[in-house]
Amino acid sequence: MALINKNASQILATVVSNKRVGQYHQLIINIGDLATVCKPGNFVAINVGGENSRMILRRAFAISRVSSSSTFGGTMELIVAPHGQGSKWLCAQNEGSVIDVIVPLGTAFGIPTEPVQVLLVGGGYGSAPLFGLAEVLNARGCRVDMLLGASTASKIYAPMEGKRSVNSLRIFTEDGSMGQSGRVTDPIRDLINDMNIAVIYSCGPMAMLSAIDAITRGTDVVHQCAVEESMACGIGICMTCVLPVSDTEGNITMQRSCIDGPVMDGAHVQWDKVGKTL
Amino acid sequence: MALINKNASQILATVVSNKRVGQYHQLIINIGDLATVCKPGNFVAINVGGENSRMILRRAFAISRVSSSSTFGGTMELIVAPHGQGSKWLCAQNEGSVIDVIVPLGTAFGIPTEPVQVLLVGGGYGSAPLFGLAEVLNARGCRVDMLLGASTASKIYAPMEGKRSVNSLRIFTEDGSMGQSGRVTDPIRDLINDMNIAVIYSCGPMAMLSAIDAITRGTDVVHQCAVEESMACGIGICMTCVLPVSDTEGNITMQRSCIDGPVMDGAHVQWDKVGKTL
Amino acid sequence: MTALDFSTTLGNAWFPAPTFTASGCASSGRELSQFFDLSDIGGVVTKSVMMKARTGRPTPRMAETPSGMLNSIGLQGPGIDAFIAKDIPFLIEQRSRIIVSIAGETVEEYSTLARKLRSVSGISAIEVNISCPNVENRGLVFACDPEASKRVIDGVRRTIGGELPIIAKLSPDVTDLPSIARGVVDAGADALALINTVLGMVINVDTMRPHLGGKTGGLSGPAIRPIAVRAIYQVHAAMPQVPILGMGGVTSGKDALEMIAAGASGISIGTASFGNPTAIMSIQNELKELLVTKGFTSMRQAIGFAHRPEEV
Amino acid sequence: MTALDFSTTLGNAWFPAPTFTASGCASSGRELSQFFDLSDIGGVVTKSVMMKARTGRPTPRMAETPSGMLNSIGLQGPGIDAFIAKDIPFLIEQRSRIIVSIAGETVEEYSTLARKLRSVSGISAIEVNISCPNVENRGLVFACDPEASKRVIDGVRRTIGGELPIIAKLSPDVTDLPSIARGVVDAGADALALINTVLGMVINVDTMRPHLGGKTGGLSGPAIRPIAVRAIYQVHAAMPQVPILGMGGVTSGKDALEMIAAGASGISIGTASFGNPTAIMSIQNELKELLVTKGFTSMRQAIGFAHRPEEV
Ligand SMILES: Cc1cc2nc3c(=O)[nH]c(=O)nc-3n(C[C@H](O)[C@H](O)[C@H](O)COP(=O)(O)OP(=O)(O)OC[C@H]3O[C@@H](n4cnc5c(N)ncnc54)[C@H](O)[C@@H]3O)c2cc1C
Ligand SMILES: Cc1cc2nc3c(=O)[nH]c(=O)nc-3n(C[C@H](O)[C@H](O)[C@H](O)COP(=O)(O)OP(=O)(O)OC[C@H]3O[C@@H](n4cnc5c(N)ncnc54)[C@H](O)[C@@H]3O)c2cc1C
Ligand SMILES: Cc1cc2nc3c(=O)[nH]c(=O)nc-3n(C[C@H](O)[C@H](O)[C@H](O)COP(=O)(O)O)c2cc1C
Ligand SMILES: Cc1cc2nc3c(=O)[nH]c(=O)nc-3n(C[C@H](O)[C@H](O)[C@H](O)COP(=O)(O)O)c2cc1C
Ligand code: FES
Ligand code: FES
Repeated sequence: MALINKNASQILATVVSNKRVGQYHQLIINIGDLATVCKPGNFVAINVGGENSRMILRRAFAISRVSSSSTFGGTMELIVAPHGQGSKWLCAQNEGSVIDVIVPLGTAFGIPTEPVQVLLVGGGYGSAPLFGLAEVLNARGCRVDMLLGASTASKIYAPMEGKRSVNSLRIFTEDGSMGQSGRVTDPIRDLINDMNIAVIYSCGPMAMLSAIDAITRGTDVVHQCAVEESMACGIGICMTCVLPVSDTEGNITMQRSCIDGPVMDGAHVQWDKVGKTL
Repeated sequence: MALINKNASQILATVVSNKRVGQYHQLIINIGDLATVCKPGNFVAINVGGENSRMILRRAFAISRVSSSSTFGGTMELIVAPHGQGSKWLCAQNEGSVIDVIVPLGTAFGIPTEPVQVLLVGGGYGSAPLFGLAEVLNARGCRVDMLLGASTASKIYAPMEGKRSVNSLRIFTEDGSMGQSGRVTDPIRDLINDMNIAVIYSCGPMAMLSAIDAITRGTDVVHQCAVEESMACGIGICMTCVLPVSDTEGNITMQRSCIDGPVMDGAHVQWDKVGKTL
Repeated sequence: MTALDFSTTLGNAWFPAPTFTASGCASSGRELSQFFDLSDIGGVVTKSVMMKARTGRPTPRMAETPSGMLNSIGLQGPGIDAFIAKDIPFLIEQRSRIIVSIAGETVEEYSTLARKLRSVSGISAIEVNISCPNVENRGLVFACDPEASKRVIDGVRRTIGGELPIIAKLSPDVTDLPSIARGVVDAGADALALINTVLGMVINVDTMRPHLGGKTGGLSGPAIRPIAVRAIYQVHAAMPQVPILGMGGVTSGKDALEMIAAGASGISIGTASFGNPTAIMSIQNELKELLVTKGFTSMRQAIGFAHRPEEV
Repeated sequence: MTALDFSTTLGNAWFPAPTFTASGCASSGRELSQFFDLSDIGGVVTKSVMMKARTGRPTPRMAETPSGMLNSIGLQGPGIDAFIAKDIPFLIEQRSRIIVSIAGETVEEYSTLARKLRSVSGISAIEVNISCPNVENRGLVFACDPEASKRVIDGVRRTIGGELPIIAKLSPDVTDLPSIARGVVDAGADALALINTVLGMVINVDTMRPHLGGKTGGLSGPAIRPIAVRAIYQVHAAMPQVPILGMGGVTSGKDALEMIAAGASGISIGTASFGNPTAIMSIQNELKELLVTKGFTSMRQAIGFAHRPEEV
């Protein structure tokens, strides 16, 4: 647990490209050999605002995919929503900008040893790490189905090439502007009943993760979810990013989503107690 | 006095060029029609560090020269020494960068109504405003002699074209790496005795200004000096930039170098009391 | 845009907008009047004036710090008589609402200042800056001494009579701010100004000595905003009926709204004006827009909003 | 490079370097040990430990502020027994110097914690975090109450005996810091840790409610550095013989030197490690270089330098 970040390094990395994709920015960043130790579910922590920044904390972003190209060496892809000052600054970094990143951080998705059927559920930019995950699962021989949801079409992140590794992809938007109208969680119960799903992998807003937990509770389906809490340090030393989680004996403790997560067992997270005093 | 800044405007201005000149950067900045209201001795106050800056105060820079070009409209020239974080940031702004400036600010050099003989004395980047001043004085028919000094050659700012408006230019460096070896103040006493100098205009470190005052004291020579004190606001509202100055009745009051200056009558400044409790 | 009632009151004084200059950060208004019309803001709070002309502290008087600055001006100013003769008429001519800030070295001096101001017309309120050293008590700052704070306000109240609102300006450098606040309100303050600067120091590592001529200085700017919001929240929780003029690092309409939600009826803008002479105007505009966007029809509905129980 | 003696002492404890983690900003060292060797720094100050395991405050527990941050962790931790069983052995194995920070809810609890630690070997000093609410006195923070502060330190001193140095960690949120400092020194503290976080609040303008689950939080980071430097300077001026562990917004060797010149014998680095896991290492290197450049042959020569009269 505590040595989860033993591969992490703090490096100055060059932005290889920055493209707008709907309401997001796709950033490709050169991280050299570190790309080889990144696993789906890991995240990066990035310094924002430049040298004279009044923003003193790093911002966390899920690694969407890594690849090694002959031109740039190892690169990672991030999908960033320009939200507040920090993410806006990052989205404004052009090709050639040098940024300070710590990578890779946190607990990755667990990969089944057997070629089982899995369902990947992504909300908003939460779909980003699922494509890299799909490749790994696909390589393991798993059947991979994917559901993506967002409020509206421009918040769906579903790159063409990402679809290669999935057996099916269905999209849901609340306003019906893309795919089916409705929530990404709507079809899950039926899919569990109809198919032989062993694991659901999810990433997205906490409410979505919690809803998936409610659906999987009482079933045999394992729910591996990547949670997202406000993080001051990203490396396990500040205790700001905690969630109530029960251990095997049923004791509830506050676990750090940066180091004991971001990938957690959905059944252990005490969703109703998040943000409450224990 | 208090309406000294009535022509001042806060504008977003584009950097037209940024060149290294010795240890300084020469910045040309497009300020449009405001160039026409800038006078020698005025300064600008510039926001530094960009949008997310932890530096909340503007930095002051003397306007070196203004010109109107057909390509860019009105521009101003600054000579900036990369000193601390703020000036370094400014020196790193390239062609096309947009910066937030307030211009023009402060009391300008007084220009004699008669075509008298004048001596211009500049220390380090303090020479910058003297070239624009020389042009105005020259146009008035004044005989303009100039002395420039610095610790070493790379800290002498003396552009080729600036020499057009001066009748003579002598350079002094402490290490003898350019011009004569010695201090810029060394020849002043002789010059006052030998020539019929009516006004000395000076700009540079406080110690230089104070030394010139000691030389001119008891003579008829008027000493117009541009002082430099730490300024929080640059517009007269904070009272951080004060100097002890005597009024016509001999009362000593703390005057603001941003608005009652930066150009002051050297004979009125109480040089021995600067930085002391009155 | 729906009509928004942007006005506020501090004691019995009414102001068309809740946005003011901060004392010591606008001198007496003259210099800022070159950048905007003084009658367009809530009012000008003038630099704290003392009995006699003062030259203040030696330079350097300022040091920039991360997202803040230290100042040590030492209340340089012209003295009350020159202030009344020159500055008040100018502000009246500009149709500015005027809050006069006073500062003294003894309890008596505050009362004398109040007496001088009693007969001056055109003043909306008096801000009593009690963050000054009390020469009668080992230089202990009035605002750090509950008894001395009360005596100052009591003296001013008696002198000034019941008409002119008194705003007591408090220092955050105390163990128990709500109790100091309660003391000065009991002594006759109609409103509170929160917060004055926080005591700080910068050491110049070149000289290895304190950078400021006055050694310590007052910390202001965005760095202290969380301290100011907490102070306003605490005091409003203790005395919800007492109006607060909030300040400390406000640079945007969002910052102003934070303070209003914490319990402020008005906002003073200090250090932000150093970086941007028209800061108050933009803060005003942003605040108006934010209030309208959030569906408020009057600024006053937002005062203390953060204290309401969360609707479930 | 001339040989520089970089070592320091806090009470009778010797450390090879003056640079420490800050309590609560390094957990118990395990996570940071993945980024550098814990034996390379002065020592690890562990997260304040209480008697029982605690889950702490609800989330959100942090808010970034200009050049700073608020936290409201509420002393989440494993409790003293688990801490002694698991964390101390790990740190000893890493050859780290250890300063254990303790926190209690009653005077008695602090003494009990000290008793538990008395027999544990490998500890260099105990930091007593008295910025905790005293459940026996309306939740008033110990460090804001001179009497309670003294009683806590007195109890710890009696329990622990004369060997292990006691560092009392004080809050800056008081009217008269030097007098609180004097009180705890009289009660038996060998050194002082200055400063703990400053009480602050951020209001979320979307929800119009306090952003933190715990409503208020502690302000840390560069924003508070001028307050910390002032606190260290004030206390060193009052008691030059008492060693101070300085902290509050140190991010560079220059910042560390500022505090040393103000009077600190050692420096804790907290929030800076959140932004850069190896912050302590680079601060150490920068500080060494600065000291050498300035001609010091030992770090200790620079302690309190800013108090010396200026040579003319
Ligand atoms: C493990 C993890 C993975 C993430 N992956 C992605 C991703 O792939 N793409 C993406 O666009 N965003 C991602 N985020 C969210 C991203 O970190 C926030 O959008 C960003 O921190 C907001 O910073 P800001 O400066 O733009 O906003 P601000 O509002 O200025 O943020 C202020 C502070 O609050 C914190 N904060 C604010 N919002 C959030 C949030 N939603 N979650 C966590 N902290 C927050 C920030 O850390 C910051 O310290 C992830 C967050 C976490 C914890
Ligand atoms: C009227 C006037 C005209 C000036 N003209 C020029 C010019 O033409 N070219 C040029 O290179 N510089 C000029 N300066 C100095 C320039 O403003 C400083 O170099 C700059 O403020 C330093 O800022 P910094 O962020 O680089 O340094 P920092 O060390 O980070 O400055 C920290 C703070 O101290 C203040 N400060 C530091 N040094 C000085 C200084 N020497 N004078 C005033 N304030 C200081 C800054 O305003 C800032 O708030 C002028 C200053 C004044 C007052
Ligand atoms: C340069 C300067 C001078 C000040 N002078 C005074 C003063 O004379 N009287 C007073 O009550 N407050 C004075 N203050 C405090 C401000 O009025 C205000 O309370 C404080 O700066 C916090 O607000 P801000 O962060 O918006 O500046 C001064 C502040 C600064 C920065
Ligand atoms: C997240 C966080 C947790 C903290 N926890 C503790 C604690 O448990 N005990 C303690 O004495 N101080 C605690 N502090 C205060 C720090 O030790 C330090 O005094 C303060 O943060 C100022 O230093 P900095 O600006 O370098 O962080 C904590 C600070 C932070 C930011
Ligand atoms: S973000 Fe600091 S412990 Fe998780
Ligand atoms: S810089 Fe503010 S008054 Fe001169």
